[in-house]
This record gives sequence, C-alpha cells and structure tokens, in this order.
Amino acid sequence: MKEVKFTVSSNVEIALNTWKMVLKGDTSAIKGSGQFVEISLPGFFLRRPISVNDATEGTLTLVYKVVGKGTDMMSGLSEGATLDILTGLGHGFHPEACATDALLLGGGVGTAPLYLLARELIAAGKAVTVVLGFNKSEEAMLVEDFKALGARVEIATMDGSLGTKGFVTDILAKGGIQYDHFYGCGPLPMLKAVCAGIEGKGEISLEERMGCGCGICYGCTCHTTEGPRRVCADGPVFDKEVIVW
Amino acid sequence: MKEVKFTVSSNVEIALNTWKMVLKGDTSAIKGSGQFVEISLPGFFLRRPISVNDATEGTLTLVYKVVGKGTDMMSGLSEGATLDILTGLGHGFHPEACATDALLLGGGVGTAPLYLLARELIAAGKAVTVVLGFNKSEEAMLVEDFKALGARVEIATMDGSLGTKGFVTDILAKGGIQYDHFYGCGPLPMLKAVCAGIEGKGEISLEERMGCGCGICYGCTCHTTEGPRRVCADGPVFDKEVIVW
Amino acid sequence: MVTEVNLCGVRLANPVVPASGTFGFGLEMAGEYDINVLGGISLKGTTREARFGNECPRIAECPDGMINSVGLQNPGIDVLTSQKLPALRKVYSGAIIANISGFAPDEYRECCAKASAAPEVDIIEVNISCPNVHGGGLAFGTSAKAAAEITAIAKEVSDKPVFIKLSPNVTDIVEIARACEDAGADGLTLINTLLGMRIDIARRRPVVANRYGGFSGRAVFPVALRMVNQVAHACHIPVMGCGGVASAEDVIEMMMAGATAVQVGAENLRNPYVCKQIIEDLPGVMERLHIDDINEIIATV
Amino acid sequence: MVTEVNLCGVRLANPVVPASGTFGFGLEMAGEYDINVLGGISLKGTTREARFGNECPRIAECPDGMINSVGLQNPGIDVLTSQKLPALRKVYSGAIIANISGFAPDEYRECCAKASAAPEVDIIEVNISCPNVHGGGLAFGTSAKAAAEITAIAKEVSDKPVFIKLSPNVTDIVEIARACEDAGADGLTLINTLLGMRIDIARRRPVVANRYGGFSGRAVFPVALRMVNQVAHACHIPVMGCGGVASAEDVIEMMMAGATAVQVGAENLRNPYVCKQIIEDLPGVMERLHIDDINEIIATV
Repeated sequence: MKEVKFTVSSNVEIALNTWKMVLKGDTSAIKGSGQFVEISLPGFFLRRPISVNDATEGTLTLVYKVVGKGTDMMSGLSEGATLDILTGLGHGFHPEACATDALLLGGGVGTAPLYLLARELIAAGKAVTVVLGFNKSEEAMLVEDFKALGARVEIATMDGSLGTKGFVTDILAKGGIQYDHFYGCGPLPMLKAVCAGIEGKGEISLEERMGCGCGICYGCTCHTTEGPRRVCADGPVFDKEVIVW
Repeated sequence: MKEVKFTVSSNVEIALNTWKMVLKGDTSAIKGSGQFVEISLPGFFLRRPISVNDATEGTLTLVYKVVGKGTDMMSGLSEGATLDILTGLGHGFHPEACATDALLLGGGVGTAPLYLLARELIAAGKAVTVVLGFNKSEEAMLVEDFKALGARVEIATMDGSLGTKGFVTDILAKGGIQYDHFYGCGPLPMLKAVCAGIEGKGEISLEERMGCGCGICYGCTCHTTEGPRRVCADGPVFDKEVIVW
Repeated sequence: MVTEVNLCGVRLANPVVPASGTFGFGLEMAGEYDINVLGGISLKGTTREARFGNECPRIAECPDGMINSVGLQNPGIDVLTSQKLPALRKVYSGAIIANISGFAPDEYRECCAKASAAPEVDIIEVNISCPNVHGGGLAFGTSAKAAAEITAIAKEVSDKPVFIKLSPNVTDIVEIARACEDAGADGLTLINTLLGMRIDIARRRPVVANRYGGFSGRAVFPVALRMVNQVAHACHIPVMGCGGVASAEDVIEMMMAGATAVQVGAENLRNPYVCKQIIEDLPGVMERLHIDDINEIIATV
Repeated sequence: MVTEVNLCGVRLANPVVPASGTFGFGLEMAGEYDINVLGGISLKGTTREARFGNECPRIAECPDGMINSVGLQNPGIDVLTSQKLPALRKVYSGAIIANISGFAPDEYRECCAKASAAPEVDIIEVNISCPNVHGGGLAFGTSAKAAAEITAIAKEVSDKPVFIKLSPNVTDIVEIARACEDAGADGLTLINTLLGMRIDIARRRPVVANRYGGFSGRAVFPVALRMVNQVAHACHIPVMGCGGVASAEDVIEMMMAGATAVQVGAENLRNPYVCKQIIEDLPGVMERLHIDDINEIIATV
C-alpha cells in the first residue's frame, strides 16, 4: 500500500456514463491486474474504490462508471487536477495460473480490470478470449483496446444491439471457446451464473461496499469455504471454488 | 442581501497575518461602510463574516486577519479562485451623522471598515481624523491608504514601535482632535475604553461569533438599552448610547 | 406530480418547513424571496415572558455542523400573538407552526392556550427539550412521564393539532414517542438538537459561554433518520422529520424513513435560500426516482 | 516535551490509540509503518466464539462520517490469545488493549478471564454496547444496572486494568459512568458509536443490510467531547476519549475535555496513516499552545 498524489492527465467519457481517467504519478505499489485503488475526494468521508484498468511506470488508468455523487465528482475533474490515492490494494488475478488459453469474462464496468490482465497474459504468450456483457451497445467499452492487444472479443448485449442477444453465459453455452483457466469480473448475479455453469478452474473478482479498503475495518467480508474473508485485503480476486454464494 | 459569485483578483499580505483580498463581482447589494459579507469556504459549515474594506461597482475589497482555519484557507486563495459570498449584510455606519469633522477610531483589523467610511466622509466634504491602535508596527495597516484619501492619521502601538506608545485612548487623552461625531471599530475592550471616556456622539461596530449573519438565528445577540439586538442584522453598528457593556 | 402533504388536516403545498430557531419569525426572510413557496414555517421557540437567552458566544463551528446555545431568546407569547403572527400572516399564506417552550407545566399551558387562540396558527409544536425547573432541571423530553404530562396539558388547551418536538438525547426515543401519542399528541417532530460541546484550545475554555449547546447540521442526519424510522414504525401519528436535511434528496430520504413533512434547520444558517432551492429541486428529484405522488414514499423503508 | 501518559499504571508513550474495530488486530498495519509509534492499540472486539458478523453491505457513507454494521466479526477469544496476541507482541512493544464483547454475562466472564490471563494484554476494554440476549435484547450499556453487573464480572476475573467502553445512546451518560465506577471499573472509554441509518433512495431500502448501524467519524466529535467532559468531571477514574478525532488539535481538545488517552476511530478508514501523522504533529501543536507536559491539560476545561 502506498499513498500517492496523482495528477489527472485526461478524463473522457468512453461509453454511456463510463469514463476513462489517466493519471500521472508513482505506480510502484501496483503489483498487477485485479488490484484496486482508493481515491480520496473532497467532501466525502470514505475513499472511492476503483479497479486498476491499466498501470505502467508513472501512469495509472482507471475506467469507472458514474453511479453516485462521488463518481459524478470524479467525472468533472480536468487535466491538472490532483488526487490523493491509496495504491496497490488487494490481491489480484493470477495470470500465471493459465497454461496456454485464458478466458476473460466481463460484465459492464467489470470489464475494466480485465484489460491489464489481458495485457499481462498476452505478454506471457497466452491466447486470450474476452467475452463481455453489456445492457446495450452504448455501454460497450474497451472492445477495440482488447482487440489491439491481440485478444479475441465476443460481446453479448441484453437488447441485442451489439453481438449476441443475451448474457455472457449465452455465449459460453454456444461452446467452442478453448481455455484452461477463466477470469471473471462483473455484477454479482452475472458472476454467480457464470460460476454455476462454467467448467474448469478459474477466479473471479468480487465487489462490495468498503470502509477502509486495506483490511483493517472488516466492512466488506464475504463467505468462503475457508471462512469469512475480506474482499478488500484477502480479495478482491478469489478462486471460483472458495466462494460461498 | 444578495448571494454573489466573486472571483479573486488579488490576495496579498499587507501587515502581520493581515491580508487584503480584492474580488470581482456584483457589489450592488452593498449599501455603504460598516456592512459585512459572509463567505462560504469549502469544508466549513458556517460562513465567515468579514467587514467590507471597500466596495465600488464590480469590485469588493476585504481586509482580514488570519485567526483560524477558515481565514487561513482564505489566505491561500489565488487569482481566479471563486467564492460564494452573501453581500449587503448588516446596518453600517452613518456618515451623514457627521456635520463637519469626523473622528475614526480603529483597533487592529477593526481598522478595515473605516477605510470605506473615510472615503464616504471625505467625498461628502467632511474633515477626517483617523486614530489607529495596534500591538506593534508590523501590524499597522492601511495607514498610507487613509493618508491618500486626505485623512489625518495618528497611530498608537502597545510596544511603542510606531507612533504613540499605548492605546488609542492615550492619543485621545492628549486632546486637540476636533470632531462632532466619532466612529469606532476594534476589539471589545478597546471599544469599551473608548466609550467610557469619549465625549460627544458616536457609533461603534460590534463583533460577535455569528451563525447566519442575516438575522434568522439569533446567535449573536447583544444587550442594548432598547432590549436584545442582533449584531448581524440590527447592527453591527450601534449608537454609543444604546450599548449596555 | 403531487408534492402536497396533509398534517392532521393542515395542507402543506410541499413537505418543506424551515425548522424552529433557524428562520426567525418568518418575516426576516420575507424581503429576500417569496416565502409563500414554503410548505410551512415553524417559528422561533416562544415562552411566556420575553427572554434574552444565554450570553454570547452562542455559536460554535463543527465538522458539517454547528452548536448553538441561543437559549430561547424570544419576545414572549403576547408579542408573538399580537405582533409577529399578524405581520407574518399578511405576507404568508402557508402553514404557520407556533413553537412553544416552557420551564414549567403552567407555562406550557398558558402559551399553548394563547397560541391555539391565535387565528394565524395552524399547528402548535411543543418543544419539550427545555429543563424542568421544578423537576430537578432535567429536560421534560427525557422522561416519558414528563413528556406525556406536557402533551396532555397542550392538548387540553389547544384546538389546533399539537405536535410534540422530541429530544434525541434519550436512551429510547420510541418510549417517549409512544408516551406522547398515548397522551393525545396529534403528531411528532424529531429530532431536536443533540447536546454537544467544542473547546477553544488556544483559550482553554468552551467555545459557547453556556459550555454545552445544541448540535445540529448535516452531521446529525443519520441519527435523525434512524429515530424518525423507529418512531414512524412504532407510532400511528404523522412525523415531521428534522435534523441535518440539506437537499431535496435528503427530504426524500427522510420521508422514506417515515416523515410526512420535513424540517430544514441549521442549513438555513449557511444558505438562507436553501428551503426555496430544495422546493425547486424536489420535482426533478421525484421524476428521476419515478415518484409521482410524494405521499406514496412516506415510511416505505 | 512530555507526551507520555499513564493509564492505571500502564505507560503510553503518547496518548494516541487506534480505536477498536478500526485497526484490525494491529498486525494488518505493521507492514505499512512502524506501529511502535502508537501509544497503544485497541484490538478488534472479540467474543467467545468466532463470528461472521452481519451480512454485507455493512458500510454506509455519511456527511463527515460513516455507518458500520460489521456486527463483531472476529475469530473468537481463543484465536485472539493463541495467535493474534503473540503475533502482535512480536512486532509491537506499546500498550495492547484487548476489547471484549459478549451477549450474556457468562460470555463476558470467560472472555475477560482469558484476556487477563494473556501475558500480552495490558488493559482490558469491555464493550457493553452489545445487545443482552437474555435481557430483551437491550444493550447492556443502556442500563446502569446491567453496566454495573458486567463491570463487576470483568473486575472479578481480571488482574489487568478494566476499562468499560460506554454507549452514547443513553439519556444520562453520567449515571452509567458512575455505576461502572462504583462497580470497580479502573477506567472508562467513551464514546462508542451512535445508532444511525441511511437509506438508498434509488433502491428504497436501508444502505446497510442490518437496517441500522454504528455512526462514527468527525461528525460525532461534539457529542463525544461533551460526554467525555461530563464524565471526567463526575468520575474519578481515567477516561479514554473516543469519537471523531482526526487531528492533533482534536487530541488536545479531547484531553482538555477530560481524556487521559485519546482513541482514533473511523478516521483510520479514510486515512490509514492518521495515527502516525497525529503523533508526529502533536509536539508542534503542543509547542504552539505552550504545553510542556500533555498531562497538564487533562480535564482542565
């Protein structure tokens, strides 16, 4: 964990109510995909937890959805604004768990952390298929980014306005995707449906309202087969098998 | 009363811990000297009441002392910062009450509102003598400004580092100042001492911790011969005779 | 879109009411905007005799709130009925809520009777947070028995609906609320201020001259909301929610918790236009939340 | 400059103590900075058996504060004594405060005895804000009789100083404090959280799954300060002040009000480094206020 002052270098809407913010600052505490940061915003007591979309030396990229007053304030920040951010939080994805073929499953803004994961996997020589679900085409995000990395992308939308009509699980049901390890991030109902039907090993990233984000308040505990676990500090990424739904 | 968005055009330290802030915005609600404004500062619940040092069309000048976290934040504001300010608060001085010769008595940052008063009086053809008291020379403020208006200025300092050693009342005790109406603003002990000894008619500006600044909360009530009066809405300027010390 | 609410037969065009002590006697703001937009106005707390209140300083700043120890400064019930009420009624057609305080049962009796007899008064709000000078100085509102006694007295002498304004400085707000309901209260207002303190660490003394004072402002909203929710589900009389309300969203939240009308208090002191702004914002917030009639959300959570 | 304080014979290098429930079992932050700067650490509340606590969401945002309904998640007293305490003592030499909770007198008895027997424990802090499952579910801490009963039990089985942590959700905090003192408490910690609520107005349901939760953060500072002041002047045992403390100035203010040590709670959740920062700031603030020995300001207002 490291508290870092970042400076906004860009902040643009990339899909309906969904923004991409690029920040400059020390990213040394960020160890890999699936981790998150906690952003302090003036006028709000608690920090806002946001998953890491991408991180390189000196540059942090966040993709976030405007869902409340905090994220609404974030969307109003311009180049040059500074933010106090706790970095390097949580235990993320395990790209090394994939042997040759990875399946990445994203729902809504849960797509965001899969980008860095895909980049890590492809850099390690793995084949990556990304299956994304959105309510409608206006909400689709990062599709070209994944393709630019060399990933295969399939999309499902609830209203059929883009890709397959239906859920991520409807694409999986069609079969034909080769993978030895899967990774999921998205709304709880989606993750639950995925884990109920999917074969093979995998891991998913959970989301919960958090207090501290660093394991000291026990505000975001989930049930696992190994007992209560803190989403922020023991997760947010857990093996599929340990989650008690 | 008018709520106005002002923009800081300058903000400089003019004496020890004492700052002059010039703001651009609608000053139409400010009717004359002795009135005050209430400044909303981010992170503080109540507004900060600050006396009007000067006001012309489109320009408001405030002189304030850094005494706490609110005024400390104000001193950090730079050109271009915007402030939400309630203007035109309180009942101010009565320059028309002076026939020919006015005596203005200021203590510390209580000197600030006397500047606009002096300007009003001199514009109306009155002779103005300003007697100011400070702890030490580093705290002396606005002396050249008063002189530039054409006022006669006398100064007392507690440590004798500027002008007469002692209080404003020590200068008065020496006699020789001609006036038919006096006006005072400063710390309560100074005002009390002045009113105890001074001859003739006059008015003083009181200060008190305020809630609303506009007469609705009754948080700043003082004792007068006419009953309880709100410093913010009935004052801050009261005739010497009505104050119950 | 319906914003009108009904408090014991008194219609308010909208649920927004400036709280007692934060809007003077109504007239103070009449020159600033058309106060007829307000659903109602709860006037400054009034006692039998005129009171200066406590010495200054009476105000202390707090994180997202403030302490006041005004101490019931008011001109007395006779000035209220003979001057303040007629003057306000000339410029204001909404619901006028007379707020009555006292230090002994007889004082409540006399003041409530006079307030009820005033034709301008629509609702009487009885503040029971004052110390009972004949009862060891404890506030009436901290004992179910004393609260019930004052409620019965107020009802006995009043033809107008009587709301009892409850103190939050109690172990069991529901016990007090039920005692008031059982004693005949037509409605309840809650919460009054929490007892708080600040110290001037440079001068090493309390900020307010009276040592402790009433703590209010946005900071108290979660406590107010919880108490309104508890009381609304335990009692069968309408509640005016009060405490930390600063926006139209807060009004909605307070009504979902159980309030039929919502008072705005300390926020008036930092933004004297806030009640008007909330009333202007309310229809937009209702539309966004798919609320056609504001009455449909009352006590739904 | 002296910052050392003495709590019933236990020396704290400075008065700053992270509050129970906001600093885990101490080890969580040991990798982030040298926690030996801390005067003491109050560990997460511990019960006889391991508890999951309440379902999520457990956290709600508030103006200058937050609500938690963690519900005493903990691994049980035996894991505390066999694993958590030895591990913490390996890296921390300051005062370790074991925080004990229970739902029945016997549970307090067993847990306090075990905590007292643990060599790593310096002080036992007994949380009496839990519901008494054999007493109608009311919190022990809302009744002077129940508070005294638990105090006596804790004292009976403990060789270590026993601090009782008081609930602020009471009519008369002094009555409860005196009952604890009379029952033998060595000290008092106050305040625990205020009971609060928030509603998600879009989903029309409480934000925390448990409906109500404990409200803490800067917002509660004026209430905490008032209660510390009342209790410090009414009792003769040391007080650990807790509630809304976020800065070195707040520590000074809390000590002037009556605290011998000061706990920092919810602020840790927004700034996990805040205790360290306060300890670093303290000498500078003392110098500015002309305080040579921090003990000289305790209960001076």
